[in-house]
Amino acid sequence: MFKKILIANRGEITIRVIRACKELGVPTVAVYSEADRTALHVRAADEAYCIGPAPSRESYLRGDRILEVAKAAGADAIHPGYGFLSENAEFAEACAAAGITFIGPNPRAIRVMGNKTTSRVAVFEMGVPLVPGMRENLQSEDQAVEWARKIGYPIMMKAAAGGGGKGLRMIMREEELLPAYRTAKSESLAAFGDDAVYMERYIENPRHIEIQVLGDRHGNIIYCPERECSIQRRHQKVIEEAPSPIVDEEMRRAMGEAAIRAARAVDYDSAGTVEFIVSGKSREFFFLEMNTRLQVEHPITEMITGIDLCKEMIRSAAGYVLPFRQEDVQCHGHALECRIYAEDPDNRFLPTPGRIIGLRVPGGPWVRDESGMYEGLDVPIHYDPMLSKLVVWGSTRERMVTRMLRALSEYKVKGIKTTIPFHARVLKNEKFLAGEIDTNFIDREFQPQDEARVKPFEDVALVAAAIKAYRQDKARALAGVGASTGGSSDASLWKRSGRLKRDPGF
Amino acid sequence: MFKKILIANRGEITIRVIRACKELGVPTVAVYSEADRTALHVRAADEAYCIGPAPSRESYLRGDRILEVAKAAGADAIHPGYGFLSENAEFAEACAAAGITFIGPNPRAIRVMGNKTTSRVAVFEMGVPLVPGMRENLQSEDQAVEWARKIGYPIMMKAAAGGGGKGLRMIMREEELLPAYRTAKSESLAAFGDDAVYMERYIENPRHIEIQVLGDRHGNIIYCPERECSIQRRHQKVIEEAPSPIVDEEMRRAMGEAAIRAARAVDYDSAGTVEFIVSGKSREFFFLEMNTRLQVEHPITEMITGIDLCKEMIRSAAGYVLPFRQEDVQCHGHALECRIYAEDPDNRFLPTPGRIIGLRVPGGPWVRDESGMYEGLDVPIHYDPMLSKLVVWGSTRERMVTRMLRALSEYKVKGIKTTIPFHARVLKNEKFLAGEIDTNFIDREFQPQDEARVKPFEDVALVAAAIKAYRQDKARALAGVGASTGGSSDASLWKRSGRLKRDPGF
Amino acid sequence: MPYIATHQGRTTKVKVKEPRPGQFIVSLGDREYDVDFLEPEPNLFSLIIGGRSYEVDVDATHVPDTYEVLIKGDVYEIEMVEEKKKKLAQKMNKGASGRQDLKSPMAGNVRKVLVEPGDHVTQGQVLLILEAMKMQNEIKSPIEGVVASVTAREGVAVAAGDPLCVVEPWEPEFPAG
Amino acid sequence: MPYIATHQGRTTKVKVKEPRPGQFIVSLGDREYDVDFLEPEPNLFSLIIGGRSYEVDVDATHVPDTYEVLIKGDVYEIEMVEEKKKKLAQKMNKGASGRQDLKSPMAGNVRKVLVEPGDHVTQGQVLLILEAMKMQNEIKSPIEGVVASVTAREGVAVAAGDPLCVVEPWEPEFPAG
Repeated sequence: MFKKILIANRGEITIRVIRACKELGVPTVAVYSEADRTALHVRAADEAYCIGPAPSRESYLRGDRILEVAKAAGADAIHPGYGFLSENAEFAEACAAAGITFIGPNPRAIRVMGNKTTSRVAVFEMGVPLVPGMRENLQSEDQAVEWARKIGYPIMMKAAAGGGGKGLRMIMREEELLPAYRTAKSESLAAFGDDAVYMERYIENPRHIEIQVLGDRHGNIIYCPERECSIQRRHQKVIEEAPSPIVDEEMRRAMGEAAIRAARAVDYDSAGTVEFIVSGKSREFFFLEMNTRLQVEHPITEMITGIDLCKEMIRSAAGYVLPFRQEDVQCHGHALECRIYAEDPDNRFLPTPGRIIGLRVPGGPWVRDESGMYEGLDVPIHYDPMLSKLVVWGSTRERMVTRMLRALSEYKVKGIKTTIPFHARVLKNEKFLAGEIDTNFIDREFQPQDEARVKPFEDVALVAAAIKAYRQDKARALAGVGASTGGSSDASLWKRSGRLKRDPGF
Repeated sequence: MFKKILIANRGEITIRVIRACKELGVPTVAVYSEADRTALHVRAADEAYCIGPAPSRESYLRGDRILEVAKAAGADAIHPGYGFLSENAEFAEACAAAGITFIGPNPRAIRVMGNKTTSRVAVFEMGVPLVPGMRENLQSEDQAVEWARKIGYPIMMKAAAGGGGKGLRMIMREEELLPAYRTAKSESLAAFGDDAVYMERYIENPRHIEIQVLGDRHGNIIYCPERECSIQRRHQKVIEEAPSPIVDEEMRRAMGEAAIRAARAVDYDSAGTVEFIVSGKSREFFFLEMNTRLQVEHPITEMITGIDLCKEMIRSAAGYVLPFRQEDVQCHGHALECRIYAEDPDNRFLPTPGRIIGLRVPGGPWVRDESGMYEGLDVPIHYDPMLSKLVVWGSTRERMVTRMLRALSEYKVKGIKTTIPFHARVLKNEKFLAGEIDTNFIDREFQPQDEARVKPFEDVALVAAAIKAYRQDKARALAGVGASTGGSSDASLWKRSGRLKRDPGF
Repeated sequence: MPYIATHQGRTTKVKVKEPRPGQFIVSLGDREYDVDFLEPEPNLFSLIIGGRSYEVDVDATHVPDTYEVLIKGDVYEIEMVEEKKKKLAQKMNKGASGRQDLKSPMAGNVRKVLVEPGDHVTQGQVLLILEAMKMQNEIKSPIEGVVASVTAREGVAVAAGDPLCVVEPWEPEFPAG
Repeated sequence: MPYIATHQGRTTKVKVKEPRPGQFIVSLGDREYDVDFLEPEPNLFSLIIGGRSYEVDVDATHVPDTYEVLIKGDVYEIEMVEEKKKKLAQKMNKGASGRQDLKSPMAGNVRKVLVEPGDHVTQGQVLLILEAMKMQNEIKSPIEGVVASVTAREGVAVAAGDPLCVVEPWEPEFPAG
């Protein structure tokens, strides 16, 4: 095992990695920008070094500085987390050159999968399905007919110059093809001064479903049951669950084996994720991309398999052989993750940096909080607004959902607005409960609902605000003699009045 | 399902039950003594009623008042938690008489198992092994030889008048029997003026291992993999784990089937636990007693089986059939529970009631906090000193232990001393790691170690205290202009000095 | 002393009495509530109203007389002003007319300042752009008028509640008869 | 100003300097530490000493000049007194001799009071019994002497640090030559 691991990241993922290292008995080194001296990861690690000013490009993206810190501190491995340098092949190579293990896949895997074209070529050769479509523009009507048959219906006709829905034509069957071709061309000419168009399969009710893979340095690689991440806002994942409501054993095996083929295409030797777009209608799946890192939503896979992905990723980088085989990987129950963002769901999801003045975290059975928050933290304006991930497990999907609702109701973040109440509303949505979701779910179901919403406890809120105001005014009147200092004084007030209490109903 | 459930308890178990009810969508009613108006369960429940002064006998043991509250609030079921009224057959009957469901077994089961003699008779008839021994006194040397053969060696000869080790004689083989008999008699005569003695099997390295059972109102009953609770202080369980390091598949089945027979003896129809004493030497097990309630340590069984015992207990009381069969019950990985008490491990485990002025709870993968604590809570002096239970799961026993150590290191309770650091020392003990434990483990291994202990970060502690004192004095000198108000001011101080920071090593 | 509460645009007349320490009687319009009150930690209320128990977080905001109330995951922003004070305020400023002191809705960096003192601006016109967490947010003028002053400076960070700029209402030469 | 630190009976001479805000130099006897200091929330310190990072909880206790320091699960009770003050104190009271003000080590109920003013007590003699959480705890006299006063009353609750009783040292008529 490594002597010391540096985590080149910030926020909750850094805490996650530090915890794994603690459990493995490996000392940790944190790095932080000047804006993050107060961050939790600085305190959680055994060592901490400042690597520069707030902007990422001057700190968390400064591979050179991070390597220098690693050498100075005597770290023999670097975990990049996600984002920042996690999918930077040059950095992975620089680590190798410096004799420091990069905890991630081989640089070639990062490079090939990091490029849309090369990754598609690589996996296509291994027989992984891509969204059927043309790679060039249509030349003639005959060619249109011919290609349409190859691609299969429904088909989306797109303007090469593209954009803004202009020149887009949906084609359900062959009769519609040529008329659509002509309108698309003229529209596109009118809109972009260019009549070039091409065709691609249209994916109905597109769902985002991905497969976690885990490889070691000895050629072993396994896949885990899928994660569904169709609940997105602005193409940003918001809620993820595992397994997917629409995937059965057979489809799971098919997707898993496709993912393994994709991974084998680049001799994948770490934790990674193969993302697919799936038609909610036909349940066909097509390769989107492969993420060559540990992903934000990895915990839900951990909860249903019992595999500690973060720990296994570190162990395999250290040269250990995977401690289990494909047939050992089980799928037990259901897991759900809600990403808690510093955004105001009642105000166009505006970011809400600021100081967390109060924090109470949910607990109890099968509830897992992955957080970078603490009471007193000033959420900096410079970085991603994700504060924490709330993860639950349940023996059934229904129990998973009711448990998450319970946990969300216990999660109190004070001082800044968060997306906690928004998650609760999504989880109560009929269609979500029925598993009828796709990547447009939130835009379709929510923006309107949010505005209109009636909040259930208005009177209680008014009562509370009234008492607060009354006590403050009274305190001022009393020239601030303690009446508003909360806790103790009220407790004692109450004690005095304890025996006078109204009898509750008997 | 029930319309509304009243929880006739306080502390963490009440929170546990309220969470289960929330997830089941059932409203909850809390009751509280005048000392508990500030308690967490009062806020966690949908309704709360005061049932009397602080002493339990005037509040939590007042079944009559609790029933009145239940009726007034329209609750159709009462969950007793553990302790208080949970094993009170009269209360269970009173509930039935009032048309309110008692969430627990039938009153007869409570009554029979609540009595040492009747419970032993009942389970013995069902062929559940008891500690072999005489139920009367020895009359003659021939009888001694005869009985000794029945009981089997090693044997403990005990004075009937008993107590304080006097007249106790251990007998390893038959040659030692008669001499021991004579000495025991004369010693006992000398000590108690009565030479009556009797014999019982001596249990070597006694271990406390128990089986969780779960029954419904339709005659179905299943058992779960065992829990080992040998780590005790003053006969009070401190650390529990599941499964036990010394129990294999065969022994598990044998104990499980014995537990089922014991339960069947009283038509058991709820969640309950059959406790056994097990010889660490011979691995024979003998019935101790059956607890007819949900037990403190139930979460570790939940973690390895995925069964929500608390929820299933409520569902079966509501008449639902168990949703799984014996063959569906799995044993996946290892779980550990540390009971956090308000006791000072460095000062003879003196109780430490008082105000919790700071609280930070561990999180991350497979860590579960079952707590009645919150920041600001005044821990009352009137009740049990258990504050919370920290529970972890791991795929192996070693990972379970390292995870618990990690979680303990994150658990910060300020204002009162707790047993958190003590747990960490137990978990680092060689013998514990080897699974070589018995009910005398703590007395044997720990009291001495505790005194002698050197704390590893004394210099850091001194530095911190020095800076604290320095800043306080400075603040006083400055006539208290904010310098000691912590958080904000220091953060800004730091920001100003940010760019001056010492470069960390490059 | 009576209060006027404002939530989501609706106002309610509020009265508060404290007959015994920890026991309150609060009336909202014609609805009256008996409240068993406790503040176990600062700004965290435990309220028991007719047996119903509520955990309520109540925090003062940077806007005077305005409170942020958190109940079961929902946030209520409530203004609670003494009646007389409110009446006064209403006289001086009828809704979104009169002098507009624009304050920052959040902490962030001033990305762009699009107006300067003296500029004539229409209602809804973008005055400046704030940036936080890689998101840009437009600050618009609530009224037609003239920019009186601009406090915000490009590239400079602001905290929630910091003043950004002031817009004076537009008075045409000849008041519309 | 120099301090005298006392931990588990051992004393250390301590000096503190703050050359720059948030940057401390602390010397313990002849050991010197450069400390990067931050207090992200009151009484929670984040210390970085030569690259090593420590999360430290430091709270003042009810005993003056005494702090409870929590590091990685262990609690350190440290007395930190200004040197001159300490010297003074030492003159006045040599260890467990002289007048003994016995204070309650914890919150609880006074179960039994076994002595009254004027009683002669031997060292280690039980003076009273405190009860908390169903456990009884004996309070013993640290010296031989005479009970000067008893503040504790049977059945009455006490908080940690409350005075219980006072024992004056025993002076025999004829001082042992």
